[in-house]
Amino acid sequence: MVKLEELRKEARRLLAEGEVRCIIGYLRNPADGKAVPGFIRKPEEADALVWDPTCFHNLARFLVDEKRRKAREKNPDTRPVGLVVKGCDSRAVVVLLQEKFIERGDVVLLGLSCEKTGVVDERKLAKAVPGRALRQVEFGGEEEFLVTTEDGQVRIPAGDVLADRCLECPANFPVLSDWLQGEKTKRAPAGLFASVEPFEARSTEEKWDFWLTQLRKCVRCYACRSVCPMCYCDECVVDTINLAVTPDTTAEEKAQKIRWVEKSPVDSENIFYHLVRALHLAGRCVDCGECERACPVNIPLRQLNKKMEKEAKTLFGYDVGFDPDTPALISCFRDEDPQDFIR
Amino acid sequence: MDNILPKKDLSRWLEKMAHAAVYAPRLVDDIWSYEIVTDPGSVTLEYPMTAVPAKKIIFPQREILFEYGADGDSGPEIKERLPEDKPVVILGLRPCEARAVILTDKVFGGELKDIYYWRRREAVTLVGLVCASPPSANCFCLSVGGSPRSREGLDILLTGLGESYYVQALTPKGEKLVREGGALFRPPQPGEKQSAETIQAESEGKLSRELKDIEDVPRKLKGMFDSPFWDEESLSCIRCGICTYLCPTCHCFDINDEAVSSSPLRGRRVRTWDTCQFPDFTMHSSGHNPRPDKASRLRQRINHKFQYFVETWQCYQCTGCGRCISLCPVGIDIIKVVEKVRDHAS
Amino acid sequence: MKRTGVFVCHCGINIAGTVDVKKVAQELAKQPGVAHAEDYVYMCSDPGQNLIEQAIKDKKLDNVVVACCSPTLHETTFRNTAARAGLNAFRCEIANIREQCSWVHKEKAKATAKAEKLAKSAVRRVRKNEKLEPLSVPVTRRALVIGGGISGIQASLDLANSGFEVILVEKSPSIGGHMIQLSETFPTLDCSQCILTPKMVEVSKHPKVKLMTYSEVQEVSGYVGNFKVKILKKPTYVDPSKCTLCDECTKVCPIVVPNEFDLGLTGRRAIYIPFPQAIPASYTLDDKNCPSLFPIACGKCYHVCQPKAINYDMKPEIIEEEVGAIIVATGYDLYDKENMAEYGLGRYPDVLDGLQFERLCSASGPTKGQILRPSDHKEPKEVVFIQCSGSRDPELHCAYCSKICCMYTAKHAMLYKHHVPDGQAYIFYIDIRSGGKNYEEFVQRAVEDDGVLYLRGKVSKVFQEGDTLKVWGVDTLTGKKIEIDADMVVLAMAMRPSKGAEDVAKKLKISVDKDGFLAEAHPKLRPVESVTAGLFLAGAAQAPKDIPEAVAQASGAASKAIGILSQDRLFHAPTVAAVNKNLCTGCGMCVSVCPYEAIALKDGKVEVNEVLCEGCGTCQATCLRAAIQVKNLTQHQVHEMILACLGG
Amino acid sequence: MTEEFEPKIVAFLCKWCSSAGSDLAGVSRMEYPPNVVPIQVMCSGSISPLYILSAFNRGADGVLVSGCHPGDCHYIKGNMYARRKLALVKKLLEHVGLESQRFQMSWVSAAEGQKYTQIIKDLVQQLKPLGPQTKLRRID
Repeated sequence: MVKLEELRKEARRLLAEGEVRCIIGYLRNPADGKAVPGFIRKPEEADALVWDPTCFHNLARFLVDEKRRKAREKNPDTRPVGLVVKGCDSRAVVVLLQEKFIERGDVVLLGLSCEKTGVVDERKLAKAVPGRALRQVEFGGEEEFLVTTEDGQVRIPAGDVLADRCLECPANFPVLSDWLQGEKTKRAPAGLFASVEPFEARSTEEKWDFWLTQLRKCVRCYACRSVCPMCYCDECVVDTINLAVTPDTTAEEKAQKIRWVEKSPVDSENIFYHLVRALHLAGRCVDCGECERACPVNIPLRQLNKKMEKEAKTLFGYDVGFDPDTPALISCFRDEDPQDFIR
Repeated sequence: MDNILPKKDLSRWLEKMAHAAVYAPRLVDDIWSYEIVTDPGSVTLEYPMTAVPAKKIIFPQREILFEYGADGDSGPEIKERLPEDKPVVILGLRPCEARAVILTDKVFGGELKDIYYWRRREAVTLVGLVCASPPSANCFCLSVGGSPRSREGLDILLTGLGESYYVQALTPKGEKLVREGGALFRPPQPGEKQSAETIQAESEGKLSRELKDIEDVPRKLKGMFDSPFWDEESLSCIRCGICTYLCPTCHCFDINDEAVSSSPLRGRRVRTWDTCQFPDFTMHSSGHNPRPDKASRLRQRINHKFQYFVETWQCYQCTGCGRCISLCPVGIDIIKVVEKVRDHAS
Repeated sequence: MKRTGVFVCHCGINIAGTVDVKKVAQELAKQPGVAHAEDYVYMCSDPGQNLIEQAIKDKKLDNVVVACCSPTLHETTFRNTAARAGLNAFRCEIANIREQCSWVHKEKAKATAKAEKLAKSAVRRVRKNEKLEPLSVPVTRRALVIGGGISGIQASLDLANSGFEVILVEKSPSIGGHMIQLSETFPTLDCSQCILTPKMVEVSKHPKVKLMTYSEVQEVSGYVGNFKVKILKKPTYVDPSKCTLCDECTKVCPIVVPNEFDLGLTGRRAIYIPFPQAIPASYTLDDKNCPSLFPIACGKCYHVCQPKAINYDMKPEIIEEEVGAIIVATGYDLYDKENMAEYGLGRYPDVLDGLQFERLCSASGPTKGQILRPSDHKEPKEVVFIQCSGSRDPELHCAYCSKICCMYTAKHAMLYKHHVPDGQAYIFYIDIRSGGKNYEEFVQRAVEDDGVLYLRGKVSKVFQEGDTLKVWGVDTLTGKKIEIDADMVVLAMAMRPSKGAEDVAKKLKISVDKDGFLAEAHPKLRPVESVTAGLFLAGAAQAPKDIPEAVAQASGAASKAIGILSQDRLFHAPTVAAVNKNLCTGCGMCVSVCPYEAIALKDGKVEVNEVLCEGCGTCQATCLRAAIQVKNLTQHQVHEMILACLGG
Repeated sequence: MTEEFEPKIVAFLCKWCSSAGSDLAGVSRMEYPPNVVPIQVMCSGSISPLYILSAFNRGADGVLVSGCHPGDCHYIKGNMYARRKLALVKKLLEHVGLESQRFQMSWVSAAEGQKYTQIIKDLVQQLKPLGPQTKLRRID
């Protein structure tokens, strides 16, 4: 069982002793009782830290901002940041290390184990307590959540409201951390790719109809990209103009900018965007599920990323986000890589 | 002249609108949105806030302004593509969204009328629905000059009374639409008018959120342009476009040429939504970006809604629908931000 | 917009026959940025090239596209043409409308449409081409030759005689290779050693040649003109400067092991000279077999050695050298005898392979040139020679023809008859391949003058019965089953790349073909070059060949190497990868995919070593941010080409 | 009488093996349908997944990528990286419901003009019944 007080104590210590510049953790949003990312700098603020099943945000995302801040400021505070990580978040950190985007010393990882549960899916939760304003959600011990709404408290089996990605989670405790709370208890997942396999069984046309209706909804708010710790490029291939430009960028370099995809949210362009994103995340996506959660129009984006994760595993025996020293999926190969699809 | 429409006859009324494209709320896998009615029987007005506001109908996310092309030796030709002026009806619109239309009218109106916008605008009839209970936990229309029963911008206002709707035609457009319903409508009994008024009155008491005493905010904001406040408030912002794309009052757009082929030269000029929350919104080709970070972008969003717009149009550019709050992936809450501005020691 | 000129070649009727070249030119003329388009019967002809030059000048063209044959043929031609007219050579691109269009299609309309797309695609690419100047690097004017057989020796001599320093590395204690083991050589029957030893002496005494025997190449880095080589010098435990060749040591050495030089027909001591004419003429103490180098001390040789030339503590040395070019002449080995069980090789003492038979025939051999059976030293009266032992047998053995076996088997039979006039020589063959000067005549002599009996067919099995070897085979001409009671059987074993050649190939990053022979850059036009610049191939390492061919290829390789070494500076294609530092995040994925270690991380960004980069573009496809791009074939250009191909 | 559908195919050929193989097909005057427009790149390893998506986005009915056989790569191992990257592309395209025949990959050596010819013939034959590729295609 994770002891929140321990986390607060460690956070307080780190800040008090100036070991970290700030702590990125979870605070409670009084308006809806859910957790929100919080940045604390003073030891006394540590008491506001929370840990509950609504801590679904992958805070590793903010390491990207942290790096940008250091690059921007004249003489930046280079102390590490304290980062509260779940299993999936810690794997995101591993990938960032693997890609040398950050250095191990840039971050102090405060690991929390999801133990036998995980985080909730807001939409499932809303259905479980229909029409009632949420006050708070807590871990209710063994595979149960304690949900408090405007009219009282109910116990809900975790399985009913757990986020899909938690149901398929291969590591429900941090694989990398400087400090760890909670037991490293492994909850046997429903099957690592339980959400992908049934879909694969569909016919080509069924698949297509599904994705057409789904991706047609996309408004290209790019929340999926913005919330993703792996989407740290200053300039995305689907951006239509140069963003990574400095005064000394040559006209030639600017002229090299390709408009692979138009800004128009029409079928072909939406699909192009999401396909490119899936490919760029192949071997990098740790399935923290944030893209799917953030999507305002419920596009099942995990279905794409999880498929790539599955292929990486089954075709190339590649596991994402466990070892910072392995080469990236597409920058290595095995002689026995399958080639039955090649004539 | 007010009327009563039995709920069971809603579909028949819709059938009579065959000449128009009718949009009504529909649930498409877990998401409510305004879609063209294909099956009148299935239409229900019992719905919460849609994710995408109705602005997408009058101000589509993408529209072709004109097509260009040149065949062989003849010089380039340009073909204007104005929206067809087929009548459009939006059914069950939330009063806050109708107010948003009024605000957008100001922007696309004035001495420089945007013909594309106005073509659609004039063709549309807005049939509103009183929010007897708030469609979202984050509704705060009352705090920004609106109301769950506001008639502003509406052609018809519907109030749900158990088995029927209390129908108030507010404009000639609205009256016309009611006339088309003909015998489906009947005059209300005194009791019905009574209860409609009660429902409308009570609707204002049900909002769970409010944003009080903000009269001074525009002035405050003026003084806070360079405040570190914005860095603090934007720390958790991930610079996505949800808050603005899904805001019924945000109206910024980008214009691009989409080349279809370079020989023969063929392409189109399109207008798409754009948002001040994207880094490319203010990016200069020199590499200079006047709004380089998310702090300046959050500031822009708040300033535009609570300072600039007020200075130009004497009203907030926010109708309190609460979408930006409910849908923000990191829980940034415009109410709290503005309250902090209000309470900011200047 | 840049002004592009398009030149459509008829290639006589080769292109014009199926492609409406006039229409292509007219269509292209309409393209944005195309300032000039014309067609001509032979663009590669002088008038054709003049017309391009003229147009470049008159129409002030910035770019040129020539729609003609494959770029592999005339790209250089037309780039030079452009350069003569004052354009940067890289402002010229080729559209291949012959090999990839006119020659493979029949319908004129469709072929023409495709040709237009190909030309448009080239136009849109060339428009984005950068002006590039070849990269130049200084040259280390020395060469490394790997392998001290006849090919290596010849190559070394040619290089040295042209005034270039050569390092000749041989893995065994003496140079000479397989040729020194041979008795007499076809078709002249002159003594192999007699013609080779002078060359061995010459190369070893040559002031420009640094001979390193009993040494192996351990590591090669760098690039054409500037290779860095690490050579492992194995310890011989004998100091040649002190050794007087008195041979006392071998007399006392208690260890006897099979003699490699006689292919096990004789034995040698643990301390030995490979063969009398070995060069260097110096003893080697083979540490695999000498007990003194193990705990159990023997020390006999040490004590008997007056000049104290023996030093058990000699250690392996690593010698580093810098060279500008490398010639690989690692030679061949015979097909492993284990693979020839059906013919009893290795099982029956009197079943020999070709090289063993050479030793038997050789005056310096175990029998001093008498042909006697290893088993009982009787003179064999019936000898069966089996050609294609392991060659031309895709099912069980090697698919290819080892090329020299027909000739040396004829020679073997002939030599046998000369030694044993009353003996009978049978040769089983699939067919006789005797292409080469005086080769066919040589085979005829074997048949007519020496009465060698040629039997067309394959031998199914060979087995011992008493002291005779039963050879069962079929004469496919008569269809009769043949049984021969032979005293000796000689197998013309297939030629394989020498053991360790593959290892050398890996170290040099040169590819090998499916049989393990070193791959030449082009089977016809670049037979002595490897695909990697500065690395050349000579001798049987590249494919089975006989002495004259090996020598010829060695000289060819040498002259190619000289072509490099005789320059002050080398030029390297400038179409290499370039990094956009604004986009690079330093993830290092490109670093790990680069086959040439040409990319390195430096303070959070990558940098390209342009001289190492071969421009393959694997980095370009790996980078998630398009931060690294190959010049003149950027993603932007490919994107343009895609649009052109799809008529966009 | 409607004209038979002629698929538009883009083929990315590596310079050293597949493009040379295609040249050989030409030199040997083998015949194949003109539906394929080749783009010569240095190495199959340089082919970005974006190229394939972009080709479909711009209206290709089929895309072929062809490189050197494993072990024969002029750049030692570029084709091995290509094999891995493009396997992912293929799986993804199939996952979203693009007909698997539309994206194909092959190993064609400089000596395999015959094989190249056959591949093109088969590709065109397989694509004809599928009709135009409209799924990923940009609307005009």
